[in-house]
Amino acid sequence: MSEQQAYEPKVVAFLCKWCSSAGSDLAGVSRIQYPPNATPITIPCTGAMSPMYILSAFNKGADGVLVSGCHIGDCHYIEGNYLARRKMHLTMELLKFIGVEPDRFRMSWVSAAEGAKFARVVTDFINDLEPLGPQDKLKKVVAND
Amino acid sequence: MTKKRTGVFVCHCGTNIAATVDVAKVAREMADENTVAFTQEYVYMCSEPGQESVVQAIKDNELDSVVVTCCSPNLHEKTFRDNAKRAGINNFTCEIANIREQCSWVHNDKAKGTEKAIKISRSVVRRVNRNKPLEAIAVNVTRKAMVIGGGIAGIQAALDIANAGIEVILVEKQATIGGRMLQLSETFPTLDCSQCVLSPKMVEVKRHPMVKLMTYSEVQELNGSVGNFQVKVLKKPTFVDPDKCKICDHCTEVCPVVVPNEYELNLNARRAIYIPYAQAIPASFTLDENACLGLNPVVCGKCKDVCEAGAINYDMRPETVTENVGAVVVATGFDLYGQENMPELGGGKLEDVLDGLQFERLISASGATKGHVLRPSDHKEPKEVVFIQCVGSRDPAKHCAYCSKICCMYTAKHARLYKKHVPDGRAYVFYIDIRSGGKGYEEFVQRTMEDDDTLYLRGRVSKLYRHNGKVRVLGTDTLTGQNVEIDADMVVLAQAMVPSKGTTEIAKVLKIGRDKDGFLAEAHPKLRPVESVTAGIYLAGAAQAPKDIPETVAQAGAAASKVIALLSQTTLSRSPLIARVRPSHCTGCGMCVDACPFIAIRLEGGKAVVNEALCEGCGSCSATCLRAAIDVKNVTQLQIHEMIEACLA
Amino acid sequence: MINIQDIRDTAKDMLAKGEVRAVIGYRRGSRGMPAEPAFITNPEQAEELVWDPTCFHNLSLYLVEDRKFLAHLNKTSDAPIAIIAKGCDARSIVVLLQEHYFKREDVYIIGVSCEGTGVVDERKLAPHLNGFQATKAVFDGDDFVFTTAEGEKRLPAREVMADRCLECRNPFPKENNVVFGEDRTGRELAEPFAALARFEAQGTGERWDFWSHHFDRCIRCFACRSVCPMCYCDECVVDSITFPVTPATTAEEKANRIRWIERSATRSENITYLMTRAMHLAGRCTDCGECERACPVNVPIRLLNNKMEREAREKFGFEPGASVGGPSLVASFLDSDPGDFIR
Amino acid sequence: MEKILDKKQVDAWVAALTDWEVHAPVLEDGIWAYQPVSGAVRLNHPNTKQSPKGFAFPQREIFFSFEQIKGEPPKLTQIMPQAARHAVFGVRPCDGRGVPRMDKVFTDHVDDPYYNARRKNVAYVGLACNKPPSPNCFCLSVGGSPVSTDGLDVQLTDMGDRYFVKAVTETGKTMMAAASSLFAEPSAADKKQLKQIHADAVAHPQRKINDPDGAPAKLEASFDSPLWEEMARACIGCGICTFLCPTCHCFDINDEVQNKAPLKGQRVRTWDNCQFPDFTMHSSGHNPRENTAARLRQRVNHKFQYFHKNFGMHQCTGCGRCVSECPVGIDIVTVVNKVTENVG
Repeated sequence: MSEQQAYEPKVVAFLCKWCSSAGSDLAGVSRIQYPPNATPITIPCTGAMSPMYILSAFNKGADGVLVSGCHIGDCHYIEGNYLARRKMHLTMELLKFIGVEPDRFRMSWVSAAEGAKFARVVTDFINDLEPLGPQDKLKKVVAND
Repeated sequence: MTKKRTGVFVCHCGTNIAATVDVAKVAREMADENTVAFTQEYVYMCSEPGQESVVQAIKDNELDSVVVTCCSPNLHEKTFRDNAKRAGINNFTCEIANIREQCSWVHNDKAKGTEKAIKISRSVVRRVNRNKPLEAIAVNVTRKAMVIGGGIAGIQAALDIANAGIEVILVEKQATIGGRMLQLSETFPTLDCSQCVLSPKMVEVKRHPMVKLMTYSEVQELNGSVGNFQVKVLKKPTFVDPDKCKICDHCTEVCPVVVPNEYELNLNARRAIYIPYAQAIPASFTLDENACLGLNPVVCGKCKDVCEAGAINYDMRPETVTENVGAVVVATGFDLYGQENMPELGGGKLEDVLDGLQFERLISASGATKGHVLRPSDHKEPKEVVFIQCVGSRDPAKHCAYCSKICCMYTAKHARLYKKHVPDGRAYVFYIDIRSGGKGYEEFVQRTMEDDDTLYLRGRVSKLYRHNGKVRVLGTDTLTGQNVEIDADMVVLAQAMVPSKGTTEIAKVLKIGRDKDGFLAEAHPKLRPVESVTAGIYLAGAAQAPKDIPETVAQAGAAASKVIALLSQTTLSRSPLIARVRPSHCTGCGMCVDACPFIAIRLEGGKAVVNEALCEGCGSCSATCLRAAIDVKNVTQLQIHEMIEACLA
Repeated sequence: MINIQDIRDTAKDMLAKGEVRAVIGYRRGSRGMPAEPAFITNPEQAEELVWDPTCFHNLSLYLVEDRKFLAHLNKTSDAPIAIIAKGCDARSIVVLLQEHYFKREDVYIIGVSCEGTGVVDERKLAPHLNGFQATKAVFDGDDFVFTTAEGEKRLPAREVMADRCLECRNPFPKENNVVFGEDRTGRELAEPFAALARFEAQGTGERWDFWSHHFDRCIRCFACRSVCPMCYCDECVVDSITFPVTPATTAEEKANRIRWIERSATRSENITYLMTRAMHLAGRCTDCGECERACPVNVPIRLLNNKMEREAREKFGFEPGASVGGPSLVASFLDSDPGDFIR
Repeated sequence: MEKILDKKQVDAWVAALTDWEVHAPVLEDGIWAYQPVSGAVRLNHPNTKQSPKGFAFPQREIFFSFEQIKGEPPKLTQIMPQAARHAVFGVRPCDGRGVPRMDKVFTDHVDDPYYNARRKNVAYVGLACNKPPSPNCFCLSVGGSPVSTDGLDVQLTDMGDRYFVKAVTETGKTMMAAASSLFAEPSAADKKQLKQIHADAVAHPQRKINDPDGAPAKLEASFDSPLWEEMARACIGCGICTFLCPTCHCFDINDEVQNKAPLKGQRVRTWDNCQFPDFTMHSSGHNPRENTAARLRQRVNHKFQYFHKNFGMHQCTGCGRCVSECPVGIDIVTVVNKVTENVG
């Protein structure tokens, strides 16, 4: 297998604007290197994280989905991450239930001050995804049956 | 509907982006997007010519929306939105794609970095395609401020704001304002009396017509947003009417209860009814409810009996008041890192081992020993005193990683003051480095070493223990490589500064961020050092980071000026990115009402209705709604859906 | 023991007095068995009402239809509708009330307790009937008695009862205006979530093999959604069967619906549909089991809903349809919610 | 061509059909479904849950793929069905009669290239119903018969341990010729027995539509009958009746876009269903069939009036699936009878 074809996990990273996106900015300012596989989408708050986004990302071929927000108690919107914690728990359990590898979905709390942690979360996630190979369970197949 | 015409402007940021992202390729790929009518790359998009070219391109190409792919939106979103407005289009149709902090700076593989930059940019282009022109929401401003914390930072901020003619409420948790500075004896490098410089300011606070002082009070809840906060404050009962109290002291003479005096850092005791210091403001006694035998004339009631002024009232009850303010300054100060964290240095259990603040009280004329240096164990004058710097500071493995900044200076001050009180005494200072940057600071340390013959030993102390009525200090002088053993009469530890307990609590109440060490986080370390991440909440003093008095006063002034600037406006604009209901899809189930942290949604005629003044745009409603009947403007589910698609294309 | 005549008399009486505008109940189907939904509006028709082991339909669905119908006519309810509700059905009504779908006074709940039994599972019944078709079913103590061309067939209810009834924890409709039958809450016919626990004991690979097989089989006829009283959305977010259009709906809005999934009944799309449905039913599904019963290709949909139900119960202490006025599962939280999965 | 085939030889025959992918009903997950088989064919099923219409008219098929680079004209690539030949065993006569009805729509009325490309590669090996496999069978009411050979290429009749095999079409003859040694000539007794079995099959009681011939006119007269509303009251608007029906052929066409820039995707046809509320939804928001009553009326009228007018035959073949599978007991036999009884 040539270098170009080597498996590169595709990850969508949903980051809350106030903590984790700011934390990823800090990782940038601190020039902490981490794998480029996770494409960030900034959302106002993890509370705005609809389970549909996760299902949709897998449907569109994501190998992994990361959701990251403020630590409990630090939510800019007070309660958003509490609501997210519950919703994401249910989503994760359902994914595991149907036989999606648990490592395909990850959630983390990364504060605006935790640039290094953000880099570590992404690095760990990519490392955990690599042995799983491409996600084709939920991915849309376009050919005729 | 005419087709969208988006312009994409790709910034090189010198080599900051261009070194690891093929910017030309990003621009080419974006040109392939259906909605993109114009692309351009430039070495510094945020430079004057860069900005001008954006404005010109919008006009020349009749663009209706803009994506600038550059650094974090925290830095230049406003810049480019202003440019969009200048070019005659709506500023909310301009978005930033962050390909620097989130891409070029963290990846060094150019091919992969470019690929990611393209995905990020594409997702933002797709988002912008569905952005609606919005107008910022104008809200009236409550021309009143609140300062939380009555130390020097809070006092200074309150006075500066009040002097600008703006009403200010100063909330202090303890029975008096003055904070840590009131506990100090003299201040470096001038050695002027701390209380003497502070007291006039305290009195000014008390007398200022624009300042409302609330001592023995705690902030419990904060709602609303910049310009219009509602703050719930709990006024704890002092059981003494400050207007009637004559501070005659008769009550303390009869009070039968003795408890450790926290204001004197437990170096002496106080009664259940007490006044913290002679200089206390308000000048009134306070009855400690927890220590008192029962607030009940049948049980005790002695203080009430002797109070000629009739100031004592056992029926006072806690009271919660809600104050409406437009801005808040947080100045909740610091604590010292607890000695219990340092088991090798006695863990706070060794007699005659004090921390820096206790030593301040020991040598303060108003302190427990009336200014005589007497060691606590036997009230004898200590002849050999060891001062240890960096206790808990600069120790990332076990304690605090940071430098507490003021310990070098106050230790030097302590050594000098000690020599002044005990001329035949001997002072030793264990240090790692001497950090004495500041006006007159280096000279001050030099004088301590030379004039006062203080022995500075470079090295750490490994152990302290009691030995023959003294404290044995085991350390190393790393300059000579010799082990050092000193039997000291007293040891003073320059414990690290940590955010006060109140700071930790208030951060939660105000929902403002803290940094990794627990200090309040500023919005930007360089450019917005006195603002919290929450608009309208400002920071002052050691709650934000260790700092000395002049720095604290300067920061308090800066925070005050921010407040004054904010409250000088009659209206503020709020982000219009708030929730919007699609009535056709809403069934009135009320889940969004339950999920909303801001009580901004109500049901009306079987449909959800958003209160635009209260909605903060967090989107919890939208993620909870089962039928996509509520969305945050310009961050709609449709937009996120298309962004997901773009990220995985 | 429930005497159907009591229910009929109650219905007849209320209709005669005009206290309710209709009674939604069960009557014999065109083939005798199973029963089918009945919409009784005049007192004489009340004699058609039946109560037998084939009354599986969750009739609260028709309260939803009624509200939609009234809304379409721009009318409000002038008198309540009476509805016959089993334990699970009554809890569905409670969820609908929690979600303000209609007002409590708009519905008159005629509760019927599934005393010692529940309803029959026709798939379990078929092998017992030697290829004959049953035309009648009656409760008889712990047995069901079926009538076929061969004669009467008595079967222990447990053997042919629907799994959800065996596992039912709340066979008594607590929310009611009038109730028939004894409260037998606590009758434990089978371990709740037993099938779920067995399924979960398998590894990731086995679970996926099971589900991918079933996801492939779904034909997206949407019977599961159509039969579910909780799936009352005018537009389903995953696959629109309709699009609520008002005079205020803009052309842009019409043109820009989110296509979370395609209409193709392929595995990926079926997964997204069924998973979204399970998510949307979390904390709302009262395990009436109608989705699984209606499924023409036997996709074990109930297992997904059960999983969500048990997570809600064990992790969040949440019981769907427990009381009117309670919060909904995903719009509320507790400090004690599990968070160890978060890094 | 008429032959006798020992049941033990069925597998050998299937094995000899090397040009064909053979499908037969298999019981899995509690339902009978057509699945590819390689021998071991046991035709002991009542009827399959789904009709075999999907062999020529799959639930989803791609018409063409498209690609467009910005500013350039789109490139279309037609995707024709692959040429696999399907031999479907065990097709019941009602489902067999569904085939010419589908042909009417997709071959005679219009030439649907996708349908016809598949259709010409499907052979239906039928199995006569010696007795009605479902209590809801009513093929006799709609011009059919449990021994009908309409639409079939080969008809099998169960004669205990043997099948009476009749080639209906040339394709059927070819299929039998592929293993001619397995087949025996029927004796006169065999033919007599077949006749008797078929006679008994037809005599077996079934459910009955009372006036099928009068239905088109009576339904036309009953368009505004209040009965529709009454009978559709329980309808939940799902797709079971139409998706399982051997003759329902309505479809939807969608573009499934994989990539927006450059544009890439395919145009896809999927089954649609007149019972779904959006089936007739206009973009204006107006829906001419706005309630379940109008939609039930459409389904019944299409089967028993409109199709009859267009093609001279009922579209319904009496398989009874829609009756058996309706979760809320809507019964087309009862509906037609009630409505027609109500007229004159």
